[in-house]
Amino acid sequence: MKARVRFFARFRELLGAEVIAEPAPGTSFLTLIRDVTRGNGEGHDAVFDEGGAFREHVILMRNGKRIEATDAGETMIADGDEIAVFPPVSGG
Amino acid sequence: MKARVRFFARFRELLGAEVIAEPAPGTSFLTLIRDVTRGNGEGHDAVFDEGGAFREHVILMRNGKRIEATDAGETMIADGDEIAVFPPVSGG
Amino acid sequence: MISIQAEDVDIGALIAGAKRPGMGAIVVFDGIVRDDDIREMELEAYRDVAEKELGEIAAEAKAKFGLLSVDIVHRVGRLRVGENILVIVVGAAHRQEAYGGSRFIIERIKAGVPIWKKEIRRGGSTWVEGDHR
Amino acid sequence: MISIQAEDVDIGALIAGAKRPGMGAIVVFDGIVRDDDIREMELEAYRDVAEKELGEIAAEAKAKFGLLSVDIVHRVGRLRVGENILVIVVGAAHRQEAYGGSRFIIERIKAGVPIWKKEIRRGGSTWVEGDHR
Repeated sequence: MKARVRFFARFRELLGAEVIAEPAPGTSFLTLIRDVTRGNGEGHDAVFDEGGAFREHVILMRNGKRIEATDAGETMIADGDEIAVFPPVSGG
Repeated sequence: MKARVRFFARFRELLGAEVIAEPAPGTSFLTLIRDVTRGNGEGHDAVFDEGGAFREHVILMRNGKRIEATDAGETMIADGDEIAVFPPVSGG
Repeated sequence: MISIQAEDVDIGALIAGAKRPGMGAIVVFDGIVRDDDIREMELEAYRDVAEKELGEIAAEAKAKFGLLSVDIVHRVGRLRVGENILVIVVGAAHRQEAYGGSRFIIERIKAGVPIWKKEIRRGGSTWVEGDHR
Repeated sequence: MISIQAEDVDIGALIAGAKRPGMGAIVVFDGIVRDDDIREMELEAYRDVAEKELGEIAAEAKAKFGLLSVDIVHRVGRLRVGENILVIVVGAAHRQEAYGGSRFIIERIKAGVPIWKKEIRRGGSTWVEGDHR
């Protein structure tokens, strides 16, 4: 199973533009992003707080649609998913 | 004594673009415009009502500044005045 | 630039020329001849007074909204459907002032500047009285 | 036209192309790089999603305000002070809808479309978080 995880703006600078991950079936959104950011101290700390939860300002998308950070532990990754993780937007 | 009376838009079509008048000293605004429009039935009726007062929508200016129609009987013309008489504006 | 003119205006050039240090937002209003069954529109101005009043409105809007630039070009003469009648370009540090200033200027022009529009139709023509856009 | 692009945009041409039968007013918003002690600005977009969302915002604004045309061009890449960041052109029968639709679109873009700005200064650079214009 493959999933593409993309980071933008400040998170991209810390974590890279994208990671192609190969999560096991049944992997949650939360677990996948934890796995992908593991080993990158500054990047991980930008996305997660001390308790391991998403920081309040972190925005998550799955295939172009927002998902709530509070649902990320119960939302399972499907094959081919494009996951995006980014800070608050500032366009315009 | 000379005064220039200018008409715009619908009033211009009825009364002409301008009249150079030679009012006697002490001539009021109201009297001057009555004199200038006299003899032009349709033009006169566009500016004045049956009682000889300015119609409600008529706008008056003296040297580029509005004057109230209700003051026109007491406002005296001075030499060189430019008087403008026009219907409601519709620019923009 | 405050102008009452027969010629059309290059809006792109007006915008480029409006840019100033500290500016973050420009709002443009472009009033155009709408085809309400009309063939053409004829615009007439009490030119000296209208230009003076446009200048006063621009100055008032600058002071009230902290605008960094104001340009107003009002056309006169015969215009066809789709042609520009009035172009207002305002620039400000932030969008709130730019929108507010633009709106203030157009409402003031509609309310009082001595310019008139005549709609020319197949069957005849009529002077517009008051606000129609 | 809905576009996220590195190239600048010809606003005059966008306006000319926006004109439609029944249109009486066009409002343009032009967001530009403001010199808040910055040298340059770098813009990044989640392009596919941002374009899709701009299209949805345009459709919603058209329906809500009865707009006759909507164009949105958002730049990405490195921009200098004074350059256009975002150009929104909306056309409607009347000015009320044109101003309302324009304002609606800019607020929606600021609130949610995945585009980010980084201000590049002499001493370093910072990502803008939230609304600054």
